[in-house]
Amino acid sequence: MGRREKIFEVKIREERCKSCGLCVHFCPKKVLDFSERRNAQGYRVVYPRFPEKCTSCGICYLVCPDIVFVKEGE
Amino acid sequence: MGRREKIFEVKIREERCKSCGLCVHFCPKKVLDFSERRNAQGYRVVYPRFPEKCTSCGICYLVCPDIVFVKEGE
Amino acid sequence: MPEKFFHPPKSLKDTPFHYCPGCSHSIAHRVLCEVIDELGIQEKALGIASIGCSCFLYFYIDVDIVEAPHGRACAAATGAKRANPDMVVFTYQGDGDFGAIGWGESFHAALRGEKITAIMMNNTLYGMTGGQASPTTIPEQKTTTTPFGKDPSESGYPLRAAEILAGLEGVAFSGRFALNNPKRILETKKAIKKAFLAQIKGLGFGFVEILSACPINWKMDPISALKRVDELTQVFPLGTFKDEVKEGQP
Amino acid sequence: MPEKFFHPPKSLKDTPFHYCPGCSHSIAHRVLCEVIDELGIQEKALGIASIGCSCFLYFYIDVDIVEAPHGRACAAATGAKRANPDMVVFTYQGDGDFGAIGWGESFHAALRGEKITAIMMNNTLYGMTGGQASPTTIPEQKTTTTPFGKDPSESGYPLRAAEILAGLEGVAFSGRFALNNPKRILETKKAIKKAFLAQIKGLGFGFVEILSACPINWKMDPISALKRVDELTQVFPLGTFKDEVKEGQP
Amino acid sequence: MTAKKRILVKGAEAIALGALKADVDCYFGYPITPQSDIPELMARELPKRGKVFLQAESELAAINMVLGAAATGKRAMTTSSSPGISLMGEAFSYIAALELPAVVVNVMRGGPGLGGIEVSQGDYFQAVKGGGHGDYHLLVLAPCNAQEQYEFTARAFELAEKYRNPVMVLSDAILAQMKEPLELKKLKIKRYSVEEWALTGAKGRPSRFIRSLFLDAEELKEKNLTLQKKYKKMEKEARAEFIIEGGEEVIVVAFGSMARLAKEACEILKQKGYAVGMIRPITLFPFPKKAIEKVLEASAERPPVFIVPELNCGQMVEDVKLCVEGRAKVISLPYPPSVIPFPEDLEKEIKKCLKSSSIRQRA
Amino acid sequence: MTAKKRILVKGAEAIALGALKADVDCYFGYPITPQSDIPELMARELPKRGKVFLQAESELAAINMVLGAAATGKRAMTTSSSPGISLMGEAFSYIAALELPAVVVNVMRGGPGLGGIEVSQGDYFQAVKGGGHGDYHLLVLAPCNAQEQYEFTARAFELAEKYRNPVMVLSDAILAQMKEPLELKKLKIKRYSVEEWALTGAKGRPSRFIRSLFLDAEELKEKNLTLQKKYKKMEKEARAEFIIEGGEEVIVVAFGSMARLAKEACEILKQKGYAVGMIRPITLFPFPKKAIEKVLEASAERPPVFIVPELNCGQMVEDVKLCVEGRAKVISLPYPPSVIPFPEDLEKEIKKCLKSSSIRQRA
Amino acid sequence: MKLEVILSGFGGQGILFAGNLLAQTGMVADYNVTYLPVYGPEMRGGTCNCTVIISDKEIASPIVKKPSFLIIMNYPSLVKFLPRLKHNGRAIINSDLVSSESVEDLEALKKKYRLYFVPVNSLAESIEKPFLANLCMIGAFYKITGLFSKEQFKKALKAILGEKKAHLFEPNLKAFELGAEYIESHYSASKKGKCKSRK
Amino acid sequence: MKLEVILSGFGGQGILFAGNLLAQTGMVADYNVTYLPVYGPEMRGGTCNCTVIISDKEIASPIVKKPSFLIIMNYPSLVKFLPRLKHNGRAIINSDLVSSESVEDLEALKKKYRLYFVPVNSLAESIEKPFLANLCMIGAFYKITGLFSKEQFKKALKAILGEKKAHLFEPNLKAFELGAEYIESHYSASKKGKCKSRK
Ligand SMILES: Cc1ncc(C[n+]2csc(CCOP(=O)(O)OP(=O)(O)O)c2C)c(N)n1
Ligand SMILES: Cc1ncc(C[n+]2csc(CCOP(=O)(O)OP(=O)(O)O)c2C)c(N)n1
Ligand code: SF4
Ligand code: SF4
Ligand code: SF4
Ligand code: SF4
Ligand code: SF4
Ligand code: SF4
Ligand SMILES: [Mg+2]
Ligand SMILES: [Mg+2]
Repeated sequence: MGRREKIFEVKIREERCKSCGLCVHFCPKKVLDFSERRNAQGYRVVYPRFPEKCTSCGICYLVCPDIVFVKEGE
Repeated sequence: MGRREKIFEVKIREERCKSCGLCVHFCPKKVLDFSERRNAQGYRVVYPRFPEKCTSCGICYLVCPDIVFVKEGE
Repeated sequence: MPEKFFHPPKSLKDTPFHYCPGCSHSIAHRVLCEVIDELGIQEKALGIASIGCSCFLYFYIDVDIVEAPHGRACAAATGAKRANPDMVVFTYQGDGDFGAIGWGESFHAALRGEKITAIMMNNTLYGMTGGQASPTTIPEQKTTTTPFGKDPSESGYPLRAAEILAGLEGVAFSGRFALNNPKRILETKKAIKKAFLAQIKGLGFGFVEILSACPINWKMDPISALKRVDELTQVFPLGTFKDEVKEGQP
Repeated sequence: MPEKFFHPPKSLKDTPFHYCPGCSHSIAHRVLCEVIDELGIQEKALGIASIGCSCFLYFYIDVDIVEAPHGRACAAATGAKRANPDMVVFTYQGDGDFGAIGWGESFHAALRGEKITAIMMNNTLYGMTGGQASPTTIPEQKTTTTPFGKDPSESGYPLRAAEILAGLEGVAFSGRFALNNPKRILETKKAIKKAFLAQIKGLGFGFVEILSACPINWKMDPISALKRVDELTQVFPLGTFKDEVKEGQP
Repeated sequence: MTAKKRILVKGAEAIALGALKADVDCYFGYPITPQSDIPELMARELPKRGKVFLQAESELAAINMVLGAAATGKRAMTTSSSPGISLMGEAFSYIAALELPAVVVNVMRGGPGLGGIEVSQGDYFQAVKGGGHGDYHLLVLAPCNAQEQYEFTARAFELAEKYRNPVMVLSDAILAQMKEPLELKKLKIKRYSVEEWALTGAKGRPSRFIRSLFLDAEELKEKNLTLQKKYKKMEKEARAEFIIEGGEEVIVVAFGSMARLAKEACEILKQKGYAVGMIRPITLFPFPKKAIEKVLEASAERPPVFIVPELNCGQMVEDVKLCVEGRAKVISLPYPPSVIPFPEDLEKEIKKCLKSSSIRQRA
Repeated sequence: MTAKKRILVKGAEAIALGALKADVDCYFGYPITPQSDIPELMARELPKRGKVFLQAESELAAINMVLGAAATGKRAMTTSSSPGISLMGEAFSYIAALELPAVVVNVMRGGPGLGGIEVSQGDYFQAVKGGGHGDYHLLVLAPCNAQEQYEFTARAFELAEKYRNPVMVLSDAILAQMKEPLELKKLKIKRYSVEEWALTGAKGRPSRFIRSLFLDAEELKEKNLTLQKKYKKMEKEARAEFIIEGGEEVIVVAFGSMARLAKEACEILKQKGYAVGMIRPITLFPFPKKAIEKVLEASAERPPVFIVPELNCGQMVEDVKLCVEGRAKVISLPYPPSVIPFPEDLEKEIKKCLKSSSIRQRA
Repeated sequence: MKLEVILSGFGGQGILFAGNLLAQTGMVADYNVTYLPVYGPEMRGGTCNCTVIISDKEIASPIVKKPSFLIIMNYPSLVKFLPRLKHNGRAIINSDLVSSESVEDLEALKKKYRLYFVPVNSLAESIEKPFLANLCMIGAFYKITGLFSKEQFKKALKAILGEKKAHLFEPNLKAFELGAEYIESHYSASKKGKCKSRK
Repeated sequence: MKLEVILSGFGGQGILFAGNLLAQTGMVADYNVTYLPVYGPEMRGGTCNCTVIISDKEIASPIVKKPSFLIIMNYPSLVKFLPRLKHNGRAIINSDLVSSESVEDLEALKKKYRLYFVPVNSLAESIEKPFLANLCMIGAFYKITGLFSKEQFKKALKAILGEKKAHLFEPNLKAFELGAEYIESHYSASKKGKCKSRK
């Protein structure tokens, strides 16, 4: 699973997600999907369904209105 | 003088004249000039200095801001 | 049609004008009234007087007239026209009234394509209040509030209302004219007529900008003021910028 | 320069946005902050918040910010910038704020060539107050105040702010952009940067109009809203209409 | 209770329906919470009736559109909320000076500045003392429920024509956003002839004009005297609701939303044995002086304490004091926007006032 | 009289010079008679000093430019006359709510509407009760000659900074158009630090913001309470000129131009043996209640008649009545714009009041 | 008779619709009513409540400090409003989100108030209309208070749905009935209080 | 000492300039002064007047009902203001436009007032500066009132002309002197009233 961790290194700040679906829509690799989990605001949050496919292209970060995807430190 | 009267049939409403000189400036025949007479407002009024030259072209009427030149009746 | 020289228009009252010697306002009034007569609209016209040297419009023009607050003539005209589609509603405004404080209302009336006619007398300054700069004041022009001459890099370039409005779909007629020689007076009259026809035919907003001499605040004699109008055309080119009005009477 | 993905800009506070799911405001905020960071102007920037959905600008953007009355952001920005030529002053406004009630102030700031940057988020309606029509509402669009669809012959054609302002000498940068796909987000960012450089280099007014999705008032899901933005480009073509900013850093 | 034909509507909608009932010819307005329901309803209904709905580019434009339409004798109105109303001050002054009939609704929200969108009565001064320049007055009506918002708005058109003066209906966020049953009563709204003055085109009569510019000092003075005479005449429109039986020790004076809270507080006080009455001004300008005078006359020996609760920092209390002229104690009970007191809290405050006022009170 | 260095200036110019003396950073304005001398002087002088003069496209723009400049801690001002001031109501409310210092001059002219350009005091209510929405106040200064116009305008900047509140100098057409000698006194105008709040860029400190929007009802209430506390504190700035020796039977209360006419009328009355005094409010908000209180206290037994002549239809008289609270007779002497009474006429009117008031008067 | 009802829950739970419907029904039943929403400029989620007053006298204040009836759709609402309930007041609580176990001091509360736990989410889901939990609440309210008749409710519902949403009438009614039935079968309220509905 | 002067004439006769100059001179002579123009928005001709008050005490009202001094440049002004002149008041009248014959009841008036007829237009034209008739009036005023010294007048004139119009100083002074001389030679005022000029 080392590979998976390496590939999907981005933190998903679930509490900020609003289920708008833009990241799901734009991810070129279709990595992302909605989970069944709801955050405090009641939104079904996004999760990396196929993390191994992620190329770290950054598009999810680019299109997400709510700055859910972040890398810390670095 | 019959001719003169015929040629310059226009009434000059002196009390409205403001000595702006536009008619004098634009009259193609140089018919008009300022008289020494002043009206109630103190303006030196215009008069037909060479009435015989007038062609009734209407330009004085056209350019006069104060509607000094009029024909009555007609 | 032949011009009726020496016969002042019926819709012009016989009251002497309060304007300064050589001021273009009075010529514009006459020409406007000639158009009102020719179109036979005196009995269904409503004029909106604005705040500026021409605020006494109602003393001269023999149609129903109401005064609007400074800059709001086009809004008032909009209200009146919407409420009375059969009336012919026009505004008569200065460059300051139409283009400075009233630009929002003027522009939006044009943008909405209000069926009204607006006449803007552009003397490149605020005449009534004693010659302050307006948005149409040209570079280097001295006014009481640009005592060192207008610096465009500080105060901007002059507002070209006729060109800007011509770019709007709602506008059916827009152009800039002048009154500083006989030919131009006749052209201005034609333009005003078209701007009214734009309304009468329901085509949209009709706009006529008129370069207007203000000898007193330009501190010039009237003849020099006429010449300055010629110079102004460098900055404010004359012409019809939009004309969707078909020729012929309504 | 390479985009710093996954690293939110320094000048963006970490506060969760109050905007609706899929609203473009928040993307615009981030992009704006990226520019602020890249230009290194966080410490001398002053933002003017306007009245609209983005009125809480100060909760998100980590620079000094003051709120202006509805429509008056460009006037407030003018005052602030004139008083402090070394500060970098920008406004962030909606289409209603900038183009309806504030058009007079917005336009005149541009006409004077104020050295400020204005961002207008065009969602073709009044978002904050619940979806009424604005001057940018397009023909046939249904809003709460155009319940039968906007009839342009009644209510006029949409205001094309970016094109009109591009025509003014005082404007150094003007263009229309969108945020509905990754490429456009990057283009928008570049445009905002130029609009700031226009100010920083003292060239004049910098203006960026952004087509902005309002899923909630468009009554669409966020993805459909992105598609509607594409359709909007028919009425509001994207592009840079004026660019006097030389390439390169300040 | 007899079954009446009632509909459940927001107060804001009741305002719009009232205007429709009065056959309003044109509506010009600009969105602002909490009154946007009014233009929204108008946008749906007016076009159906061949009448004019136009969303203006601003409140400034809207009120001047009203000015233009009113000058032609049409029934024109605009509605807004506090900040939007502030933009209309100049035009109010003009419309009053031009003596045009016009109806304006202010659905007050919390101020100052952008403030908030919840209830407030913070624009009392602006409405009755004048947000614009010069000596002019709006006739100001203060409804306190959906029915009155409906009826007063309709009536406003009649009054506006009667006096050729702008009339303001002063509502607030609670009154406009609350739903209540509304009986769509038939209202007799008189139409005054506008023929004498309206600008409808100079057909079959000389042309006329309407202006407010009088450079001649004497003329301007005359204009002002004419207006003042009219405001004097308006005094007969003064109205108040009067919940007084005689012998009250406390009179609560409150209008609009606050009057409703106060009414309930008074009920509680009465149940507790306090002799408390209430005056609810219905017209704010003209202020119902006589209502207060009546109380004072009836109780010359033992005048009651007047308590004036308001959803602001104390504004109407000045008009109450101007009526009372020191003949009784007047206590201001200000509730700055936007936290509203519950009737129980109000009741307690009133009791507190009584104690601290060291004037008579029952055991 | 010792020879002083004096210049002969219009009051309007004195206002401009006062602002320059206070080192005003920026002037934003729009022409309107009778105050255009102010922007015209500013246009000549400010650029020389490296300061900002900008003619705005409207009064609405001007006052919001002031808002923007003031938010950065700069000394900013605008000036206008009645109709132009009416357009600023919304922004006044915002500036007060944002707690920004700003100076506004209103050179009042005849209203309502376009009215005339001659003298008037018709904007008293607008100035002190609020042309804008919500509970806010301007601090209002009422000069009565060139010297005071100069000094008060300069002082206005200090007060604006002290209270972080807009300050209005209420002048009028006579005061602004009249020429009088002006001594260009050195004035100590304190500069209050703006560091705590001004938006100068977040350098070396966290970023900050200034807002008036408080959707949370509690927050908005707090904001209002803060403001009210400030207005309370301002009361110590209340000032009045006091021409009273004791034992007066008549006290004339007048401000601005009218105060000058009244002063002369009082002189005539005194010469005729009437015991007449005068109070000239110098601050209109806060209103100098204590001045009136002092008179009432000193004459509790035989209170004087208060006569309030104004160049309007009766506005300040309400504030006088609110102070007097029925303890003495208060008579309004309204002079609707724009016909000014000569001092002799005023004197006669005052005498007439005394007779009709059927209160004591000397033989 | 005067009933002050506060309805409270998450945004999206149909609180405002339910309040509206309650007021409408009250009006149809010839009462005086007021309906006051707590509204915001934000078009977004969050908590949400409204006050409905139903009375046979004129209603002065549309706000109440101490309501006599609560309709509680989630836990935060319970925490916020239960302390304000009048002595002997009644509350219907959404037991799907607020289990009776999660309520502190339940026994003490039961002495002061009459509490009705109704699993409105489950009821609504049972007819595959999860968004109609609010209607189950109204049904329960109907059964508990007997303030209006079912006919009156139907009339009100029809009016509120209007033509556009007329197709939702049946499901709404069904949910209403489920709520009513739940009270019928789990509480004896209906037996105590006679139906005092008016024409 | 308090002198209330009204100056009146046609627009273009330099009334406002003269009033200004008078006020300036009064100030230079260390009096309190006020100068109040009647102004209009029209930039055009018509009649014109202003009020100047010169006093050694504080000046309260800048307007006067009954002036103590008149400077009358044309006939309409005479008609308008002479009736308002104080008993024993003085007036200088432009005899070029208002001949003493044209004044009704001259003898009666002469009993009430001191009238000075000065042909200021002719005087000014005599030095080919017809537009300086107003300065002749000031010269006459100086001689009649002795309120200020010639030096003080010069100082004031210099201040008012400023740098831009400094070249007009000499002609102005000349006209002033002509006016003064006319009084000197035609009226004995200067002998009666001593020059009470102040530094
Ligand atoms: C609200 C308001 N602001 C300012 C004025 C003063 N004012 C009167 S006319 C005018 C400008 C007139 O200029 P313009 O419109 O160009 O007309 P012009 O006199 O040059 O013909 C101004 C600023 C006013 N009356 N009202
Ligand atoms: C003077 C005034 N008028 C109206 C409003 C109400 N109002 C608040 S925001 C807004 C419009 C917002 O639309 P827009 O500027 O397009 O921004 P958006 O919300 O769409 O982002 C309006 C009309 C107000 N606050 N002040
Ligand atoms: S980084 Fe690119 S590939 Fe990876 S999840 Fe985001 S959008 Fe998809
Ligand atoms: S784009 Fe952001 S907010 Fe939208 S679904 Fe993806 S993670 Fe959530
Ligand atoms: S009619 Fe023609 S020729 Fe005759 S005076 Fe006039 S302009 Fe001259
Ligand atoms: S154009 Fe008219 S006003 Fe001018 S000088 Fe000639 S006649 Fe007189
Ligand atoms: S000031 Fe200028 S515009 Fe006004 S009347 Fe005189 S010349 Fe005409
Ligand atoms: S209403 Fe529209 S613009 Fe406003 S936050 Fe929601 S989606 Fe964004
Ligand atoms: Mg002009
Ligand atoms: Mg928008």
